[in-house]
Amino acid sequence: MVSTVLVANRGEIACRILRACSEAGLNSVAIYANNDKDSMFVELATISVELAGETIGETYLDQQQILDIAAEYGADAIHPGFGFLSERADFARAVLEAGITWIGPSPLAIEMMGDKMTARKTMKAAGVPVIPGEEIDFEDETKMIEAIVQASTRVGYPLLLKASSGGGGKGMRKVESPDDLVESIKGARREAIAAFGDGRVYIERMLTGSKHVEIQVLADTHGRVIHLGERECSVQRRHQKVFEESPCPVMTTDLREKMGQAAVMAAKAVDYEGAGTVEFLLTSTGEFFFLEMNTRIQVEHPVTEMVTGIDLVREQLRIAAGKPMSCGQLMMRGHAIEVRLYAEDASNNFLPAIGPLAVFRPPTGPGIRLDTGVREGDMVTPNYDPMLAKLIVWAPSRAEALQRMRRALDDFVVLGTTTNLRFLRELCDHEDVVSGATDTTMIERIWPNGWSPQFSSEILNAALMVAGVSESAGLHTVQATMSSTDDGPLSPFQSLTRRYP
Amino acid sequence: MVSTVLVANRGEIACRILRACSEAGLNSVAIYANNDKDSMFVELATISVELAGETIGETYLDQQQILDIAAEYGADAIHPGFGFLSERADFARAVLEAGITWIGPSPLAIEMMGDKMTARKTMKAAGVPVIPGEEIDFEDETKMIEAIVQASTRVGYPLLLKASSGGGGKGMRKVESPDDLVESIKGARREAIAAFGDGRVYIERMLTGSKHVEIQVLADTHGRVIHLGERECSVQRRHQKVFEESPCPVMTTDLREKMGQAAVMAAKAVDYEGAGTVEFLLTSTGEFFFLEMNTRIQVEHPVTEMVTGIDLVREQLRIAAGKPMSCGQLMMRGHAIEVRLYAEDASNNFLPAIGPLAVFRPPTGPGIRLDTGVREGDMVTPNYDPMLAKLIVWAPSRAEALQRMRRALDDFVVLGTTTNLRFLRELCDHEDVVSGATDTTMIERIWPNGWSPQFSSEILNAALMVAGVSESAGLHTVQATMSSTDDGPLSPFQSLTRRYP
Amino acid sequence: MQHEFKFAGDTVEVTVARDSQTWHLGDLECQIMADGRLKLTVNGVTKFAHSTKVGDVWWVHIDGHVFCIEKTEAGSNDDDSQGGMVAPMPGKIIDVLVEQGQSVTAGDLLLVMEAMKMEHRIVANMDGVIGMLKLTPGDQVQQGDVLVEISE
Amino acid sequence: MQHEFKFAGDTVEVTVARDSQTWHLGDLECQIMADGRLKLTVNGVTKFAHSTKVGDVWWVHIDGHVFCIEKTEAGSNDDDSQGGMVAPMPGKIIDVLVEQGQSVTAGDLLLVMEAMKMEHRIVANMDGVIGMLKLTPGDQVQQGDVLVEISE
Repeated sequence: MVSTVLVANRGEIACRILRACSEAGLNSVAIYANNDKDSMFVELATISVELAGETIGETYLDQQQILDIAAEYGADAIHPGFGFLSERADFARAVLEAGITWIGPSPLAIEMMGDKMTARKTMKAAGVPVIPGEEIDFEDETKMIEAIVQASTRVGYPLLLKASSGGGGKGMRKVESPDDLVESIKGARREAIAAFGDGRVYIERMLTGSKHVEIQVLADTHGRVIHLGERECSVQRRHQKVFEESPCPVMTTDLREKMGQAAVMAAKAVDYEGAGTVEFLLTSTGEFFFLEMNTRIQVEHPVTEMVTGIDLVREQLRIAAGKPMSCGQLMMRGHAIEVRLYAEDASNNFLPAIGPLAVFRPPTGPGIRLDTGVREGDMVTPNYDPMLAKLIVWAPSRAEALQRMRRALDDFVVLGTTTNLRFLRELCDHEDVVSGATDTTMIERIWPNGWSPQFSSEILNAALMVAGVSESAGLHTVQATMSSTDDGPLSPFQSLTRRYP
Repeated sequence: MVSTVLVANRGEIACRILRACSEAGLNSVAIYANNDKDSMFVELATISVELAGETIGETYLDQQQILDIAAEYGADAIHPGFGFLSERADFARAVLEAGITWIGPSPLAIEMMGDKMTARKTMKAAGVPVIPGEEIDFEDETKMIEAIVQASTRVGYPLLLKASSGGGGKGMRKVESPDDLVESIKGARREAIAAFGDGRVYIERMLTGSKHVEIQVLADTHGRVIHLGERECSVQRRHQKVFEESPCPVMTTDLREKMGQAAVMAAKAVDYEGAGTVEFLLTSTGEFFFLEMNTRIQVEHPVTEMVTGIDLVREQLRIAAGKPMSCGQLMMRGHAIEVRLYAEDASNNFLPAIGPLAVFRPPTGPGIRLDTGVREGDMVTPNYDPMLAKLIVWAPSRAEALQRMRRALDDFVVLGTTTNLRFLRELCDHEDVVSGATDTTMIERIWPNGWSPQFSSEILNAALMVAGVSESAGLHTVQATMSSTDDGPLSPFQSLTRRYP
Repeated sequence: MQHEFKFAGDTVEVTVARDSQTWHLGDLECQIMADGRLKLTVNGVTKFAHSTKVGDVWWVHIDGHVFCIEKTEAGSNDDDSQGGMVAPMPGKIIDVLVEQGQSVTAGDLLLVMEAMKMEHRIVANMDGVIGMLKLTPGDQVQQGDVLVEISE
Repeated sequence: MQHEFKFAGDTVEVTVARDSQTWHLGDLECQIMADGRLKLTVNGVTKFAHSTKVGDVWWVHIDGHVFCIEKTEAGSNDDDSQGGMVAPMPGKIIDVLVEQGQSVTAGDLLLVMEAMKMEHRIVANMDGVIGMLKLTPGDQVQQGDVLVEISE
């Protein structure tokens, strides 16, 4: 049984999990770094405990400190959310050894999926299709180069070099011709050693024009392993998803069944427990290949919740408590789309932005869900990931969901910090998004020289008039003073002075 | 085809319809009385037009003025929402005669269902079960009394007298024994004449301990008439629903099919078009009887939308434009509950309250939908219905939906105006609500001497401390000045002065 | 600081002490947050409260409960049955029959208001002189609003 | 009233005229709403805009678009390449090598900031004297913030 859940995370996913605990009648413990002490998630827990330390390593990644807090406040389960410690097998093991329930799969499953070469081998053995390529079993540079050069003739060009410990594009190299191969191997190995302390690199054929389609799986301790359909997350910028949907526009019942079965086999191969995601590349010819498995809840889990009617976090809590999952037969309905609202400058290579959320007014209305950890008056700081919120819409059909998303994005007002709202809005009008012909490289293809906002001179004139009238009338004034040397909290009412007409 | 929809309503339902128009790519015209000029719905339309006149009769009920506005601004369809002109056959007829599409059923269908005795006869002829009782075809008082006294011996006691033109409890009398019958007939007739200008009264057996269960139907102009399952709305105060859910906790697949078929027969009997609701009484023995049909969208339509995944307002727009409905096979999933947030004093016989919405912070999170027409800073006036918002939750199961509703109600902060929030919250803990054993008289039964809030001395002490600290620190101060003699708008920033610490 | 409040008809004295950023009352601790809400520690558990003052009344939201706590002046006679006549429910002033400074006798008709489709007659509850009287016909009043004050 | 703004590098003069509660600019009309938003009439269609000023910049939301419009003083030389050096991206000040009042030569290293895991060196873009300089190591700066000003 589980009675008190410590949430080892922050921001919107901490809010999501803490609310689920509250609704499930469970006590919860939030942990927070000092610079998060006024963050929304801190308020949603039964007890909130401040972490000692300054850096992320000293706070949200400090395993011992987190275990000590769990012990002190009687937490009998730990939910790691995503990111941070969520895919750290050593932490999962330490949690279990401390006699605390780990809300996630076994440490062994995390390890087997965390090492990409081991995952490839495991999947091949389980009969799950993997991308044509070869594992390279050498750590020594010379031997590795030799083996990869030989393998490259079998794999063909263009090809991808991938770090076995990799993730998020690090230690990855695209190789177009044999001339570049040796230098690319050396570069990928160097990067992998620097990022992961593990220089092992392997080789895969590059499948261009493919879709990123992932299958949500759920496995309980009573022997049931099911899939919950797919999410399509092809629309990515800098290897990061920004627009996710379910169902995938090109999915068929037959293909879903095949991919779902492959995902279930993948989960069974590592004795998976809890919620997980098996990522595939889906080619234009309808072939699919295992990419990797994320052994945690995912950022984009709400789209699956909206179309399947299953509360994935509640199921995680149930499964961790040893109960059978509550899901019946898979029943997908309608269409859900999620966009990720980032504090970033989409017109300047998506560089992160910071500033005050002087105005933060999310859209409202039926079929709109906002998962966020911020509110008006908060400051966006460079301390953490710049994702501010996930805006999710559901509607009976894909066309209606896109219409609703357009309306929601138009109504979403964020001022004081640069965001990608307008970028997302224009994305919803692009013909490839409208037709569902999305693939993983589409953003680079559509905007090879970067995106910049399109607007009419009428709307600019109106905006200039608004600025002129606002200035004349002395409307709201926000003085953004933001200094990490301030001892005080980042108080919206210390830093914002407002005047009304 | 429809391109521009005039919404002949106000408040939350106007917001709901206007947003649907916007998402459907339709232009919209809002009409508003002067005292609504700062209301939210006015902002959501493509064009908003102020109505001349002071009273409701001179504004939202002024048929000619509304038709003139429709003509002037090129509206080719009128959506009446609920209340106001929505069930006025003469208005529907005038709209059609003006060459404008009426988003609702035919005037004849409205008339046949609007007169309760005609509706009873029509339903009997169509094979829909009606409550044991008799229509009384006399308008003359003496003859009516004579006929009802005779009929009463066949119907039995306790019985109900109902005005044929009635609704909302007016012209209705419960009669427990023959001694009271004649006086009650006279009273009901008097009230009916005063309220409807029509003194016809009929007689039905009173079915105590029954549930109010209604079936949503949808009929298009291509010959398709379907039902969308039921809503249970038994929890009522002063004959008005406050807590509605779908599915009904005691529903079975077999009973739903029977009631659904009866509702479809009812709709077909009047050649129904669009969205409508057939209300039934469901007795504890599983018998059901036709009560009446509401020939419009209903307040509680969101619970059906949440469990069926069908957007009823979008379907209304589709059907009115002559297109086939887009619904597939009925697929009900999970459980939805709606509560109605009223500005009223639940501890004082639910008397309406007015005041400023000095603080209005709705709950957030997955599975929560708020349909409202107000926002923080608005004034609640006695001009219109005191319903402020509908809070709707959805969850995979009824137990989880109740948990979510409790959390949502606890998180909903409304200050400055008395509301029924706490009453609704306590309702969610009552054993009859938890077990689903609700019936139409339960509020009177649970709180025969009226409801009053229950709280611990600890929480009162905390509240007193909050008041003490707030007073000491000079926290937010709202000076509510509210006067209808003011010429200015009811501006929150004219009437509220705030100080922050 | 000491304050006198009225809650549910009872007069309550509340004394809060401040120690730097924290307020104390017995075991209870309270801090004012940057956004104006109050953070309470009750038996080791943290709760967040909203408060706002409308007229003389503090509206307090805590843990899903709302309390209306009226600030009264310590020592003053604030018994409603004496000095002021309050609106029994929300409504609209139909007629004002007295003016400021006018002497009245207990039982004199002062105002007529309409609420819930009924007329209500507001009569003097004591002999005295009409004090502040700002209402005119057509004004909307809220339940509990002081309609007219009489001083001896 | 006439204002000078800077948008996308261009200087723009905006002159708005007020007539009672309505502001005019050409065919455009604008009213300030009670909650501080602005109601615009553009070609007979009403739009609602939000505005807020952060530092010198008006942030304007209208119809799903956001514009950052900088208020500048008419006639003043506000060319960024002359007087002030701005942060190229959000980041953290690592080192401050000059102080207020100090004379510098174009090309002198003034500040070091860290952004996106890289160090950026901020050098003097002209000869002159360091004006206002409030930053200290550890401070966070936002893209476009003036880091240091140099006057001739």
